[in-house]
Amino acid sequence: MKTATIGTLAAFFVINTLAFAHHGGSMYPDRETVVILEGAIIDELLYVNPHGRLLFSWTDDNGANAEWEGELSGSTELVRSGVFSDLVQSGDQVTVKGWSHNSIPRNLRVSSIVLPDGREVSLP
Amino acid sequence: MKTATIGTLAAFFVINTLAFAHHGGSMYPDRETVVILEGAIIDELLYVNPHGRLLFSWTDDNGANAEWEGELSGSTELVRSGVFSDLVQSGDQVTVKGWSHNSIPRNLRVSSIVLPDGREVSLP
Amino acid sequence: MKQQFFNNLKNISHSILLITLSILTINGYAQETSLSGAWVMDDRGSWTGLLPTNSAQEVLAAFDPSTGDPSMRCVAPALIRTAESAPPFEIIEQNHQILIIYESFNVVRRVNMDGRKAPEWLPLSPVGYSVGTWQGDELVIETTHLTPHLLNDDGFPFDGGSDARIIEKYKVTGDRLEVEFSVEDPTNLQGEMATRIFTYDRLPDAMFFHYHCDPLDATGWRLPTTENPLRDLLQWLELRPSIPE
Amino acid sequence: MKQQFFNNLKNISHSILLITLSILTINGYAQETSLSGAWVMDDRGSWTGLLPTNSAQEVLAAFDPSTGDPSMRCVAPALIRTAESAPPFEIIEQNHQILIIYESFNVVRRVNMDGRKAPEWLPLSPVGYSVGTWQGDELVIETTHLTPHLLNDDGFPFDGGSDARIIEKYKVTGDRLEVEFSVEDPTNLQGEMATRIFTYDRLPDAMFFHYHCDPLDATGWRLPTTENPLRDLLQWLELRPSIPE
Repeated sequence: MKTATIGTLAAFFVINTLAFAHHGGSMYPDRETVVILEGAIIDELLYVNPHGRLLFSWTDDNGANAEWEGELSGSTELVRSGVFSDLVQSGDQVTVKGWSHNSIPRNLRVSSIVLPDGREVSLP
Repeated sequence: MKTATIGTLAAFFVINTLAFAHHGGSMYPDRETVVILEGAIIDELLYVNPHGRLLFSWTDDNGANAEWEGELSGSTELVRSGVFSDLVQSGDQVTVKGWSHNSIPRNLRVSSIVLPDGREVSLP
Repeated sequence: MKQQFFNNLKNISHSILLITLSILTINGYAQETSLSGAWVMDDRGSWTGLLPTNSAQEVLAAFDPSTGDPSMRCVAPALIRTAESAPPFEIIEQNHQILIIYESFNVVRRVNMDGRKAPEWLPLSPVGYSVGTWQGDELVIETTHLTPHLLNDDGFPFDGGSDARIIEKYKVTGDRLEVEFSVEDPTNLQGEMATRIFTYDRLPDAMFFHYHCDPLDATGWRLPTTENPLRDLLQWLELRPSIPE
Repeated sequence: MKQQFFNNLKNISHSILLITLSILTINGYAQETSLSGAWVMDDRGSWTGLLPTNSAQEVLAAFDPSTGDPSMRCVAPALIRTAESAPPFEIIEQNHQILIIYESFNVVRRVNMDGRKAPEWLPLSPVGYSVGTWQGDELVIETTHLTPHLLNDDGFPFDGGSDARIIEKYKVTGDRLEVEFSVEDPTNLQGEMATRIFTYDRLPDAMFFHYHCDPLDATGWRLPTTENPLRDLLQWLELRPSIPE
């Protein structure tokens, strides 16, 4: 159930290159490799500037659970994209997709979230 | 030489009531009683917003030396009043005038400084 | 050919515009009744009706400016405390909006003049959502969608949200601007509203500065100085985002 | 009598103004060539000539965004990194100045169009002092009096002060705005200048938001995570103003 998948979706990322609201993404240089975390459990969505932040936990196939952190665009950019602070609630089980930080482990630049109802929301 | 004088200069303060750049002065409620510290030695002028800050030491008549802190208007208001960051240098001997903080000891809202050359500069 | 036509039209209309502007500024008439331009505090006035409810009284009693006043760490205070500040502000009138740009904390307000209402999803903010209407030569601004904030330096709380709103009335007489703020907040105010009137002077040839404020060197933003500084330090650090291992 | 005269004059001139505006907006002509309005990033382009000197190379190697990037603690970044941000900005043309208002970090820039030079005493700031001139239909802005700041997220340093300046060229074609930034900084740039071109799209009916940023909850502003967190904590606290006893 809980599978970390690495995919290459180059065409998709061309479209999303401009989504980085604040810093140009130099801390998340590899945008061709997407990390997919199924069965992530939401802890908190910090809906703030200059960057939002998604805190969640994820258990790997060996049963090891750890806290993860996802970086999002700032709240003004989220608002403009129709993503509001009620996007997720604590305890929600979701799939988080994103790109790895170049030095901090378990830190992603989140590109989309698959909500409990199956809808996938692209994040700016 | 080093005398702390308490003066009442009500007329002067009417003119200067609007000088509080940021907060209305509720932490320095008694503006009729001015504290005058002669022979203060400048440590540092922090020329910043929302409030500047003057750090200096002062020795009382009993020879006891202590660090004092003066609150100023923010740097944008100081600029507008023609008071620049080179107003004083570390080591300058000056007279500091101001109003006492309502709870923090050795903390003044600075109203003016008498510079080493004898000029008195009113602070906004 | 079409391009030529529009170029001609542009030149002609530019001439008309120049004539129009010349007429409007004869004897300074346009400026004398206009909100447009730079203004600086003349008189801060004082509050009328700022009577706290019991719950507001509790908030006031517990208020500590070094931790409870966001402006101490360079976060813009909300409407009235910004309007109260000493640095000048500028008003720019456009057809669809009136901009009010305060030097203090670089606060930019956009007052909607085209009747556009706040969208349902609009998040609350320290400047809220403002709609302006002219009542004679008086500009009336209603602001809603405000975040909870402070009405004065003593920490008088404003509730924000849907039940609380602030009405402003702007009136120019010559080089004097009077602004009346009326606050409606059933949670914190005993009476129906609290009001305060500021007057400003016109500031010709004003020069505005960027309001640089860095929380690292902002004065006043400190740990509360109590008897247990270590506990306070830890408490303060808890307010900051945690550091992932 | 005199008042009546001016009222009439006002009415007449208002009518002329309305006609003028109607003519100007025929076929959207005025809008097509005007900088005025809201703009949003289309293409960020990339740097040309951003070659560090030896001293700049050392600064780059030591750069840590969690402590070295002021925007992480809600302090507005300077010109180019603000222009690079995703939120839109608004340009308002007046006779004496052109305002550029970025939603990002509420940055307000005033470009002097009346030839007024920076006074000698003007302190440096992250937006500096800007003077604009029209060269044909291109607006050229020269900015000096800038504080030292970062040119990109990797920490490329800009020296500020008297020897460093930034030139911008704004050109509108239909609903597209091209802005070329040229940076002169002998301390940090190997060559004569570095350039970057951004393009923006016109954003009709733009809605702007207040950029609320509180260093207490800003993400990314953290202690550097090294092997000695206690030392880092103390080092970090040293950056803050001291607490008087």
